[in-house]
Amino acid sequence: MTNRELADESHATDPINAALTADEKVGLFRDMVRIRRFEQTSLSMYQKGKIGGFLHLYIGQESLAIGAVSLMGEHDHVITAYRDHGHALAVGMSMNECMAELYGKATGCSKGKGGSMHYFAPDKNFWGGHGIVAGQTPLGAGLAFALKYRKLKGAVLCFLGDGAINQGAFHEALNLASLWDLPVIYIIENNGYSMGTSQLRSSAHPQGGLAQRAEGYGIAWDTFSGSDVYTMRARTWKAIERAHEESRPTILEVLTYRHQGHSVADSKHKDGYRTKEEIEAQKAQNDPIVRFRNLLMEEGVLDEETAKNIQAEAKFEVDQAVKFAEESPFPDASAITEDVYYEVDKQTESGRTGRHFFN
Amino acid sequence: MTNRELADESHATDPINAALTADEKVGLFRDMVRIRRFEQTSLSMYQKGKIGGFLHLYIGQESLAIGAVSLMGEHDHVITAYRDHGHALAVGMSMNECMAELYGKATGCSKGKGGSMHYFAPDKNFWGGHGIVAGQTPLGAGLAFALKYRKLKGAVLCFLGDGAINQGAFHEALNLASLWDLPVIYIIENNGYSMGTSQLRSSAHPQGGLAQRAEGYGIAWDTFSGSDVYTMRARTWKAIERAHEESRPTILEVLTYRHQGHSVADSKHKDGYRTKEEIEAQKAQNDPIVRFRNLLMEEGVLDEETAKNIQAEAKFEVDQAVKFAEESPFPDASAITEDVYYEVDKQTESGRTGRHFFN
Amino acid sequence: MPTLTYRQALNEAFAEEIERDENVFLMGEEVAQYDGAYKVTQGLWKRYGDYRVIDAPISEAGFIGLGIGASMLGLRPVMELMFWSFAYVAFDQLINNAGMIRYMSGGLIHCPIVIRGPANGGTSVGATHSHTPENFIANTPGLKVCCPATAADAKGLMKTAIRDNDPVYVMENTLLYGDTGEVPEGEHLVPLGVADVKREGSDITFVAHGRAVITSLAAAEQLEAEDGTLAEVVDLRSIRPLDVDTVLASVRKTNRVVLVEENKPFCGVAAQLASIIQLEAFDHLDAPVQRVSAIDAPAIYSPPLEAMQLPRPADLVAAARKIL
Amino acid sequence: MPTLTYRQALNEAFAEEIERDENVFLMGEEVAQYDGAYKVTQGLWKRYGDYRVIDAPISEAGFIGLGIGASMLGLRPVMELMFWSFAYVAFDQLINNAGMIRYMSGGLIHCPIVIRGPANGGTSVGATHSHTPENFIANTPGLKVCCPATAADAKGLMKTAIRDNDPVYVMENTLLYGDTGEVPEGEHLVPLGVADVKREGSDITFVAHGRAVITSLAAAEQLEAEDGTLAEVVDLRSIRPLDVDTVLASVRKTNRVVLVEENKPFCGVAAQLASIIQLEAFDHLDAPVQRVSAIDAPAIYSPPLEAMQLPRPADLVAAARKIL
Ligand SMILES: Cc1ncc(C[n+]2csc(CCOP(=O)(O)OP(=O)(O)O)c2C)c(N)n1
Ligand SMILES: Cc1ncc(C[n+]2csc(CCOP(=O)(O)OP(=O)(O)O)c2C)c(N)n1
Ligand SMILES: [Mg+2]
Ligand SMILES: [Mg+2]
Repeated sequence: MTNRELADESHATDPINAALTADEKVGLFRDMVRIRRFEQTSLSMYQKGKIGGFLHLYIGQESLAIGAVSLMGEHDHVITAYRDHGHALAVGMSMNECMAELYGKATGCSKGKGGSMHYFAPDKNFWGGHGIVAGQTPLGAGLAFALKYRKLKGAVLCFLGDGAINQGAFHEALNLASLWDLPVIYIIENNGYSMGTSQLRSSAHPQGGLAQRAEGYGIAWDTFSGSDVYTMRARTWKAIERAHEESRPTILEVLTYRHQGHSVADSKHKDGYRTKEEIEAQKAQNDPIVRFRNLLMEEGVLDEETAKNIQAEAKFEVDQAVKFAEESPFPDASAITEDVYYEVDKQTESGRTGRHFFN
Repeated sequence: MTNRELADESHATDPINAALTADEKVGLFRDMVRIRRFEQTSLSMYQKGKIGGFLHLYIGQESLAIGAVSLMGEHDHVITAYRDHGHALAVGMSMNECMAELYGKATGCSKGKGGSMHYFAPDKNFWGGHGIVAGQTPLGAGLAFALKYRKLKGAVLCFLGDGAINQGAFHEALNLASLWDLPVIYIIENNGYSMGTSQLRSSAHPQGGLAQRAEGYGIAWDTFSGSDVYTMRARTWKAIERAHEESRPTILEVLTYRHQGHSVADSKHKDGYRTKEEIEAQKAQNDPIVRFRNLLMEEGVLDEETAKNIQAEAKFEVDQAVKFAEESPFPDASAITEDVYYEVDKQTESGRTGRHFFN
Repeated sequence: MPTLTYRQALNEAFAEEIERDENVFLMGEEVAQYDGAYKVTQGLWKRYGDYRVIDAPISEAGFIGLGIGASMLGLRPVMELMFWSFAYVAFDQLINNAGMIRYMSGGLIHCPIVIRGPANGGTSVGATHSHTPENFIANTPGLKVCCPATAADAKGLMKTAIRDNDPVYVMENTLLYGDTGEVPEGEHLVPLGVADVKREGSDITFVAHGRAVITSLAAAEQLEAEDGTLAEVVDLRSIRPLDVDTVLASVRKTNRVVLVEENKPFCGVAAQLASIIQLEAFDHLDAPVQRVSAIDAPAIYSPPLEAMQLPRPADLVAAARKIL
Repeated sequence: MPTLTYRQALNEAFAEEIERDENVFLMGEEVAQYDGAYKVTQGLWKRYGDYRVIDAPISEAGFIGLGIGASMLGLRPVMELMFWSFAYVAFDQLINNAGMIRYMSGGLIHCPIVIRGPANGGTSVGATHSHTPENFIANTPGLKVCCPATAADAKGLMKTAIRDNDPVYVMENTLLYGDTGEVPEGEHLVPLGVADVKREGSDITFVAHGRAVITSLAAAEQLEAEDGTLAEVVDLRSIRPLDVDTVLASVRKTNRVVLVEENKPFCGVAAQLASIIQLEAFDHLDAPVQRVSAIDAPAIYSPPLEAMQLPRPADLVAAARKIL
């Protein structure tokens, strides 16, 4: 686990949260529950052999995607790594297309071509879903560059893991973001581990933590525990304002925890590289859903019954998604060579000229 | 040019310099003069068409290589980029082999296979000479790793340019060096420009300068002007002691200036990306040879005549080197496929098994 | 037709496309204030300013990735690698991001980016600076790659590449930048996937791309002068997409072929061509397909030896005579 | 002979070489405390400790470069890439440093390093995780590359690679890790550059490497069962150095050849083999050299489709029947 425990101050009354209607607050809760449910069902479908490859679950980290994405406006964009189901649902992708993608069906968000790690929804300003650690970080800077080039007031939320900060591409992107005043926000989801390696064994960093590396590039930074949605929203909003008003980048290190293994195949995540006690303690203290549920009940905007219904609705929604995925067809064999080249797919003059495929 | 002018304090009386005998001091002067001469002659031979490819001259930066290398002991190693003639001569490579290499002759230090950017002398703990910007920085960490693995008390001096700090490989090497306590010293030779790009346009950095990025990795750092050999030695020695005694890395940013263009073909270096005034001012105030010459004269360890002789000897030595290079043969055509595979060169069982070359 | 250098032809292509489409911008190390390490972008920064012509720090993975990200939002970046050899520090971005994102998104995204720069040996810059990775790129479905040999093709292919909606990697040659050639006036576009018969002949075919085309033309002259042999020279121009028909048509006519490239032999483009030709024109071959590639070692520095390491007209003539 | 999994065979190779030579150490992401992402290094950290088995952060360019630097001083690093696909973030180190330093130093330096890990598709991990760059490596003089298909070859080639004084890149396969096979007891070394005839036959030759060898053996069984055709299966094992003689001997015997690989077709290893075979056994070919490669697109995720994308026995049988 990380070497720092950050006591969190409540941000419930910060303007950005005070402005939330009761419905909106319940909506945030619902969205987290939907992610949790989706992930739990994905897990069991994986165990039933319905899903191939990797499955990196977001359980325990829901407040980060939901909190950050809930702040996005028309010209704000988001991009992340392979642990992308939470972000996908947060931007409004349907459980159907997401579950069908896991099944490798033609009705999946990527037509079954990308799988769990590669969800995309450009129409919702969501740019994936990237499998190569930190490979998305220069892309995030590029999206921000495009906003600036187009003279649009927007921000790019580029998520990455705590283990991703040691990739060269991230370092290069940081220098460019600062040098060129790009409105990009790097959100390090620090769940304490990169696979089986604790953050302590992977990253040398200053006292202030991973985000403090920002100072090496003259970039603003902040570090906080993200299990409270209000906190996530309030602290991320500051960075978005900086991006919108000053076109300056920010690095946020957000402490969180993944309840499951790194991917589904991770025998050592219980009493291997981390103790059962640690896992239990984290679940008990930092479960973002439990915490927000309790907060909303204290606030009186959520009651047992509504909470139950939300759970039931989420369960129903994901069961429908499974049904949809089950009943959807696999892509035709011909699909293998589609979506390789834009010009070929569109059968333009360019796409019809010369040999593009070599079997 | 850089955004910082560092007033330099004299380090003449620091133990590491006080310990120098008069002869040793004159020796340091001689070594700088030899580099300057070698470079000046290389330039004219290049202009005569004797030399191909790139030629990155070290004129103006002599005190950095000489100061640092003069501190090296049995288990200390050095590696640098393509601007490597100064380091090569500093470790004791002969002008003959270096000049012959520029000529592409079989008698060159790399048999004419590497050229100006690729000098090597493993027997003198010099590991090159590397053409890809920052590509040598993980290698430097690796040499340090090997020292530690072998339980030897040594340090690796890994030189790089101010423009090289924005390469991902350097960032990755820094994290590894700190995480694993490697005795490597990264010496940023900040001559203010990466080709035609001023350091201000290439690197976002903290107030303290480029070396301060070290804090992001919990690495010690120092920044100083390197035109005075005493300063270069004193400040570098601190880092070597840290490496030897604590097996900890250091980043040094050393301000310097290249009198010539980036490479020989650099039309814009005068009144293009830098002004004639700037160049003249730098030559007047910060020429390491002039400065040390004056210092040694004040100290009374050097007189006009000795200085003249040293110049004359250096000129004679390099003229001999040119003669040697001129008279040396080019490699045979058969040399093209030699030194590709160790096992083939040595005609071992492995080298005689299967086809290794495919023309 | 006006005569331009290969360098000027590229420069015109950039200027015309910058003016035609506001989404087009140039980025790379020293491309702006320095006018380009090889002066290919000369004057463009002065003319179009910081907004359209941008100097980048030495961070290829960073700025190439940035360009790919910008292209996803519809910009049309034209990114310079000072040398294609430096692609290796940005290789993941070049292959996995530009090359795979369209596919992995099921076609939701495309990357209209051009990545360009010189890829050649022959200038004594040593092994690390002399890579010619057109074969690596062409191995990667999702990417396109072309290697112009003349000023006209350089301009025409570059303009086409910039307008293409897929990633197109253009490999130029520092040894050709100064070569002059006639370039059609006005709008001049050369399609990808169309080879060009640079010399007609009936006895044997040279297939080449990039500077090897120039070498092939010289060899063809020598063969005609010395042996009266009429060699045809097919310039592939574009490697992927590939104009297989033009290659096969020439082979069916001459029944003899020598494949020429400056890359190393193992899995070079000529290997792929040999496998296609022997498969699709098996009965038209009077002799095995011959190959002339760089001598199979890292690029040597020593200028006279490097000249031997790369295919010379004499090497092509010798290879041709073997099967004539 | 004891029967081991491919995974255990590799594990034994590491243990034996670590004990044999104090300069040998293992490094990579999760290779130590986690026992390896695919458990190939299981138990080695427990047995040999932090000094010989080292976990690295996710910094391939950094730690691969570090290993190369260490090898210059005489250590013998055995570096794991969790997937060879991640080589692309370390590509410059892999090609320019490990591959060129010996040459550029005129032979003063050599890099006795092994870089290893799985390189394969077929496990639904998507396009970015399914690369098979043996052709890129083999294109690079200065580097060696091998692709074991069986447990015995995995152990024998790995031990040889570790003892070799040049950089040897070993490409394994996650789909083979669990396969079992007999492995000779005691010191077992398989030389680089020696192909292995995994099945004798007189009618047609399959040439393959890695998992495609297993596919070829299945196809050969089917051909014999259904058509009574006797197919020979040549396992290249090592790509560079390459055992051209064994390939040609088989072709001269059967006069028909199908080249099989799981890589994409353009400039795959089979392209190079086709060019060599048609050149050196032209008159022995009764039909064009056939190729079966992965369907030419990025690796698709959808499990049933990915199974179609990679060569299946039926595809090989069909290719063979075309020329029988
Ligand atoms: C360049 C690269 N190296 C290694 C991997 C394999 N890998 C995938 S995820 C992962 C751990 C990343 O951990 P972190 O960044 O903390 O993100 P988390 O999984 O905790 O969300 C590794 C090593 C990869 N995908 N890409
Ligand atoms: C990866 C890479 N990108 C670009 C280049 C081309 N290049 C060679 S030197 C240089 C400038 C480097 O400047 P700096 O690091 O300050 O060193 P200096 O030349 O000033 O000594 C550039 C851009 C290269 N060799 N490698
Ligand atoms: Mg993590
Ligand atoms: Mg500099």
